[in-house]
Amino acid sequence: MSQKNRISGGQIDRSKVLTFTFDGKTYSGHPGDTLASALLANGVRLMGRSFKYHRPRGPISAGSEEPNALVQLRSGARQEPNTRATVAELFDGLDATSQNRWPSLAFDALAINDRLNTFFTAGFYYKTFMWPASFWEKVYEPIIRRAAGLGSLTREEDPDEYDKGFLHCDLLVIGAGPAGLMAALAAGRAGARVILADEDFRFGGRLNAETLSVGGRTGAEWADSVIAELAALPNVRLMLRTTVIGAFDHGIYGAVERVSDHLAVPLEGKPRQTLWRIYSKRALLAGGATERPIAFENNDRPGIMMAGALRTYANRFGVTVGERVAVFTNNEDGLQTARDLVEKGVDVVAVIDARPDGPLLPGIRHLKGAEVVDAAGRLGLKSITIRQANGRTETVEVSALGVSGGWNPNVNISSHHRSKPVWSEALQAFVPGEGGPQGLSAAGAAAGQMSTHAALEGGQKAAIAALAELGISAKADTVPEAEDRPLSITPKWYVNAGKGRAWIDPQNDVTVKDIKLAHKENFTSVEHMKRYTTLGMATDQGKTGNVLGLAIMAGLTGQTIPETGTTIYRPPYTPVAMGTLAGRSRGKEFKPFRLTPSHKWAEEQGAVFVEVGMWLRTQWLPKPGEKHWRESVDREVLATRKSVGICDVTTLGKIDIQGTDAGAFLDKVYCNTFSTLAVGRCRYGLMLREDGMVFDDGTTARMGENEYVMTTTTANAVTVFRHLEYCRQVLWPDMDVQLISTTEAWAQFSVAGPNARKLLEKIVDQDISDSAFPYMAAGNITIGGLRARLFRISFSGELAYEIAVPTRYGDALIRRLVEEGKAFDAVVYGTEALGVMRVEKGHVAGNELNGQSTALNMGLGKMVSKMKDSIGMVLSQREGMNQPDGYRLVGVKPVDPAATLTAGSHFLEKDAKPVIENDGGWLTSKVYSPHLGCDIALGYLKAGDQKIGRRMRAVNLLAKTETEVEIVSPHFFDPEGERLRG
Amino acid sequence: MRYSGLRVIVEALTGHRGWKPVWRDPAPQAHYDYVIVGGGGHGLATAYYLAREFSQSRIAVIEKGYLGGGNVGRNTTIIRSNYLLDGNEPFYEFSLKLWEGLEQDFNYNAMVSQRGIINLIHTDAQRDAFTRRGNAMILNGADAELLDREQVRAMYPWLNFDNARFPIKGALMQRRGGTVRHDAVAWGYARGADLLGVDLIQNCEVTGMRIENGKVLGVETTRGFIGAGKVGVAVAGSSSKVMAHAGMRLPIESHVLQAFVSEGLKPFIDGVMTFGAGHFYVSQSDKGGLVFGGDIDGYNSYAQRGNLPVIEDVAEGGMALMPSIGRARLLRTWGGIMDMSMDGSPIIDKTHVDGLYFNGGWCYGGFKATPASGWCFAHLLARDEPHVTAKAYRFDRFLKGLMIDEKGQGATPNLH
Amino acid sequence: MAEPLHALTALGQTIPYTKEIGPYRIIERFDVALASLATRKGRDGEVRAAAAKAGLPLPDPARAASGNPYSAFWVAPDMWMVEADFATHEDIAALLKPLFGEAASITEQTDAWVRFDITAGNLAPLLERLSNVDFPAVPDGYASRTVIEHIGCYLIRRDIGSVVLYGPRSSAKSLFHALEVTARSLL
Amino acid sequence: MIIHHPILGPRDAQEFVYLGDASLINRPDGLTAGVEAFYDYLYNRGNPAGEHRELWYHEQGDRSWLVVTRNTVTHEIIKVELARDVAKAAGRTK
Repeated sequence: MSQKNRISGGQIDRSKVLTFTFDGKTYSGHPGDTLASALLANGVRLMGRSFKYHRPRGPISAGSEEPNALVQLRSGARQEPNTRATVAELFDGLDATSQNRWPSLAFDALAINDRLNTFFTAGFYYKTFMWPASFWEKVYEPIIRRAAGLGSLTREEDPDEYDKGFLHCDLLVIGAGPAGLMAALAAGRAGARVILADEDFRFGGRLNAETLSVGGRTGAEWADSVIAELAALPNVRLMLRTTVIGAFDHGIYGAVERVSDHLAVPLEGKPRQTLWRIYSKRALLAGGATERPIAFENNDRPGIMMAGALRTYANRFGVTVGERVAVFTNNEDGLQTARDLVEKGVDVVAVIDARPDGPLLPGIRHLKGAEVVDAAGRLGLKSITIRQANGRTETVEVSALGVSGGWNPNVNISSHHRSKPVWSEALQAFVPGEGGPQGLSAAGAAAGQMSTHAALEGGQKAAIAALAELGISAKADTVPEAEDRPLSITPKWYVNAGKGRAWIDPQNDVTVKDIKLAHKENFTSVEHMKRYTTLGMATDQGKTGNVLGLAIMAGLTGQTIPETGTTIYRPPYTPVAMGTLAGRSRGKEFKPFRLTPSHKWAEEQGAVFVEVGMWLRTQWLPKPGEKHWRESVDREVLATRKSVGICDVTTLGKIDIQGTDAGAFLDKVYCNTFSTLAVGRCRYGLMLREDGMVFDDGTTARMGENEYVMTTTTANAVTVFRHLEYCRQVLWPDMDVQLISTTEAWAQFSVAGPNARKLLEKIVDQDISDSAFPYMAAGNITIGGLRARLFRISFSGELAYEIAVPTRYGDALIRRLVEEGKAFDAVVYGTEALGVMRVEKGHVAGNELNGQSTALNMGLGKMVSKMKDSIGMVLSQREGMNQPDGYRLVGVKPVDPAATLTAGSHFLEKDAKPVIENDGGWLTSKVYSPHLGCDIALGYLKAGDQKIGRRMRAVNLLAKTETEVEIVSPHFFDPEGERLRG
Repeated sequence: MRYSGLRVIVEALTGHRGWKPVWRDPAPQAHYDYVIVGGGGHGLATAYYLAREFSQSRIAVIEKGYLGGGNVGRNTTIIRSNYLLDGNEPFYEFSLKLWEGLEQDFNYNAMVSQRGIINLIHTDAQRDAFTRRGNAMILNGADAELLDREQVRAMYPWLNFDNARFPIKGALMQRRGGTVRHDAVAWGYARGADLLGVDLIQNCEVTGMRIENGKVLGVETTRGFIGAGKVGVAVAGSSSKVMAHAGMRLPIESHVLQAFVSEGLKPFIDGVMTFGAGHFYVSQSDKGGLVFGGDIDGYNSYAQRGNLPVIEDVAEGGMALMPSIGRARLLRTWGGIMDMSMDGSPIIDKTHVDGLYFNGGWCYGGFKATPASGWCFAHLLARDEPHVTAKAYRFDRFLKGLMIDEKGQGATPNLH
Repeated sequence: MAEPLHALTALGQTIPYTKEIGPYRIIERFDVALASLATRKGRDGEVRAAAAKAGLPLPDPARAASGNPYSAFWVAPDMWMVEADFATHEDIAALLKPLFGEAASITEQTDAWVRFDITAGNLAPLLERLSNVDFPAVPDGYASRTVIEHIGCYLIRRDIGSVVLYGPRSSAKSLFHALEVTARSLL
Repeated sequence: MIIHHPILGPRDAQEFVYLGDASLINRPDGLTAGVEAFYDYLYNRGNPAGEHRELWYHEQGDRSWLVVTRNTVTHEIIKVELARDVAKAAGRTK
């Protein structure tokens, strides 16, 4: 199809033709086009449907503020809903479809909503759909949900990569229009580190859309020359296609660089987009301004757009939106559109100027004090009805209308810290107010400097001032000459005519009537108006409509516009892809892996791994022929108890604690005593939080007079270390204690079972007989001369040791243990078998150390020494934590050995009803004990210590199952502990 | 005026001339029996139930800004009663039951939508904990189901089942959980209270409290002194500020919680989902926006805005769980100020000042608690004794060691 | 006495791994011994004297300094990480302790870390995507803890084209993966 | 946010872990103070809207605990000190 609306000029490369499709139809355009400009060039004005009434819509802008022309870009896994056609850079093979319509864009069944609009006023849904109650979920809501929404999301994984990064600068310049360019130039020439970011794919801002001259050249040419100079400066970073999305605390800005969106598919290895965290010492908002409409009946017809957009399409893209064009304005800027279009040979049939007086445009029908009262042409503008100053109305055939109600400075980012913008009577617009983000200033149109000259001058001034605060002196160069005409605006918000609807927020279909209804119902504060009518809640966040809406509300309440105020500006400035915010942290890379020293060996054995925090640990090691995990785990347990088993326990936290006060320090952080521990010995330690609840536990060894090695649970390794630093720096700053984590420095294996010593004797160089290395001994040893550590501690209840070597030797050590262990039928066991043995032994672990339990709950109350001050000692004595009928750790066995238990089941007395009043507590951990040949569990039972031997029910209401159980001591296995001393 | 489908039709056909203001804007009177400080969800609900359920009158709600301008209008709209501990679960279940009849009760469609909430399970320990919790819920008369991996897959096949860092192993589901149109809750209670004669006084900030001989006489405000028989404070987010006027230090810190909404999308997620291996929860509004959130920023703040790290953290959780949302766009972020209490649970109690009552410390639970919070606070104000479901929410539980610590984090508000 | 145990690198190899991606060269270092050295309370003078005698520099905060036989970088107030040649100083902690006696706390750290030496003409484009350190602006010899893809590391700038990264040994593969994909995205 | 570390200069607050009110420095002595004193110490907070002295831990940095004086309304940081120095000045020893 020919580009029938393509006219002369523009910054497009006519030497290349790009073909693309929209709703399956093929069109052509040129490099430099957006999807919108290319469609308009092809005579396509209808590009979307509105949210509520499904009204036919075309673009009203040529920028990121676009509320109407939203399309689904690309297809398959890359389908991208709600993409603004006005900023989507055209590429060859681009494939776009319209959205929120069925069956087609031209004929949309749900346009019935438009016919029924009188029922669908603001907030109507709050007043109905209430009867019968059950119908909301079943009937009303599903219909509403199906009708709502805009584009649709694919269910396929996004195939593109996203990246993140950090940048640092003295001055971040947001926006590369005249103000931004002058600012960057001044700062760049002064040698400051500058970042110049612009959301467009071409630097220059409005200069690309205007015919005006700067320094004797066209604006675009001047912009190119400045960019060329900046590009040559090593201290300046130019960031094209980069939107600054928000101002965060202390000069940190978020920016999204669209690295590959202008390509069909990202280049190999390249991200689609990059999220930059920019650390700036100073920042300058030079983001320009956004033109706003004047509301009149049916002002949403495709072909009606901002006057400035009409001009952008003509000047930058060489496109006229229609053959016969009119302009409706209340300010000087609208006239420029008429001039430029005439210059381009477009038939401008009328300029409807709301201002009663002032000079007339030569050679154009320029109607003063006139207004547009209606527009016709459902799928595309056909005609407008004009009411002249004398009241006479006439209908004029046009295919495009440019509307200018004035310009709103883009104050958003300057208000991201919730400072209020201030009203300018001269501009009839809000400009940045006081109390914005520290270090941020504004220049150019964003600051209300509306003429090109003012913007150029303002940008330079602002940069010089910002750098001066940093002690960098930038000098003022002569500002290139440029137009400096006043805006000359007469307020005009909406045309008060007949009964029809005049749109303020086109996407959400908020009309003047809705504002009036909100007022009638007393939703008059701006926030109430916004939330009740949904004004400004669309994907454009009210960039074009908000000020219009609150001005109209001000008119109704009799308040001034500044009294009425604005709603809050929130990040992001324009919507950001979720993938970009997530970067590379997705899939398996969501969080880093931590691998144990035996991981490589275990992988070779076909081990099953389990996530324990960031760690991957061996859960069990299936032997050939084992079909069910239980077979493997039972074997591992039995073999360990029968002879010897080996388990990688490296993940337990290890903290090296040294200093002359190390012992005294441990007495403070543990509720039991360590200063009395003999060198070469270890002891089980219980650590409380200051609120008296159990924080962590582990075995700590005294390796020397002033040297301890603490072990923590895997889960709390980091938080315990943090806590110890807190105690040593904040609570007892004079203690001579030094800390460092050695968790990763040592590969540590548990060797447990009757033959544990025999196995180790084949490996270690020293005598580790019971007399030389008794229960709870700890010390440095060697393995073939290699430094190593040995601890005689047991989690399994067996004669057991933990042996550690520098991590690089861990792989060799497990292989050595397995090799030498063959003589004893040694097994390597995983976390499941570990869990079975610790439950058999009645040791608490994660499920019992739940942060809600006291030492008393765990049956360890006696460990809390009252003879010394330790963290948590005092508050552990509160009455609520010492009730005789409080929870106590118990063991649980099914009365019928064949019956199964479920962790999380609750205790009920024999005939008690399943109601909370009868809740006795719950099963914390459950395992199958191959020794007792049945399920066993630990549990917290109210007054459990007084209920040993009692029969109760373990009830799992989720599965509607229950098991009769016997409450027993938590020490199922070798309660006297003979084995571990063996 | 009573709302109904018929009324909407009649008004539509007669040019919407008949609609009346949803609430009056009365000038404050010199004295009320009850002055409720805080025109948010909890304050408005309190006034509504005081008048409707406890037949009290001469009630005023005073609000420093506009009605519903606090957290009731800035949250992720989730309702549920899937709590673990005895102190909490009966209360939140009471609240859920009130939600279920709320719209018919106050004649306003707040779009209470029980589309179900699932908490995903990623480890065996998590399954054990959720089994304990699910049983506690049922024992308290709530509904709960434990789903296995395949049941979750059947609901949301496009979740990350195949390439997850932390595999989905199942979920705890509460079918009666869901979402509510948050603003409508404030407006519904406001309208209901107004119709019952409650004075709703906006732009009226409390600047002091008049207390003599240990009894509260009223509140000093930016619109003058307002006398009161009883003063009920329900200003979560600003609790410490207001109660300081009564010389109180609270077991509460103010923290910013951000929430997020995407651009409108055709139906994608039917129910509510929380990710158990990252800081992320999500649902989809009737307008089509994905509404999601994560953890608080973590530092004391009254700024009602957050920072980038949490936004990224939440997005990472979202992408890890739902790899297909990469091209959905985040439209808006906002920040609400939460009362983070020392055990993660709220306080509804008398104070040491006669006639001064406090409701706060809601942490993440404030929105879903709105009806029960209002009801229980009204009960306490009218009867001077706690409602049966709120009797654990006392100030002195910290002194006595009776904390209600769902997360087991201890006295670290930013971890609850 | 049993025969000695063989060693594995953090990436699970018997010999250290080197990867070249365009201009970027990532070298896993396996030949450096590490120990932490922390001064005991009030023993700062003794420690500095002993360090000087031992040829062990004690750089200022956020700095690394090389010496012979020992190099060091600052990690915390009154604490440094000491580097030495692994071949001659495998048992580095045992070698250092007699030099400092009770004046310092010394702990072996060699295998707590994986070390990658990364080189290229200019590393700024790579590092600005990985770390919030202002790499082009910090001086040579700058040493700092930094977070790379959720992994806490130590970064030492040799010069604009050369950096040393220490990361937790257990996450060596994840860290290497991050370096690899980022480097590839810059080709 | 950016925290100006007394030793390391400006650092992203992301590297830190937040604890809370710096009054946590003033821990009573467990052998002399009772439950009441510890209760008030651990649970009650000033929680001001304005200047707030608070404890931050440089976990992804040099492991220093800092006392940061920050405005909770504007997030402006007025002062940053090493917690150890503050604690010593407050008379804390061993």
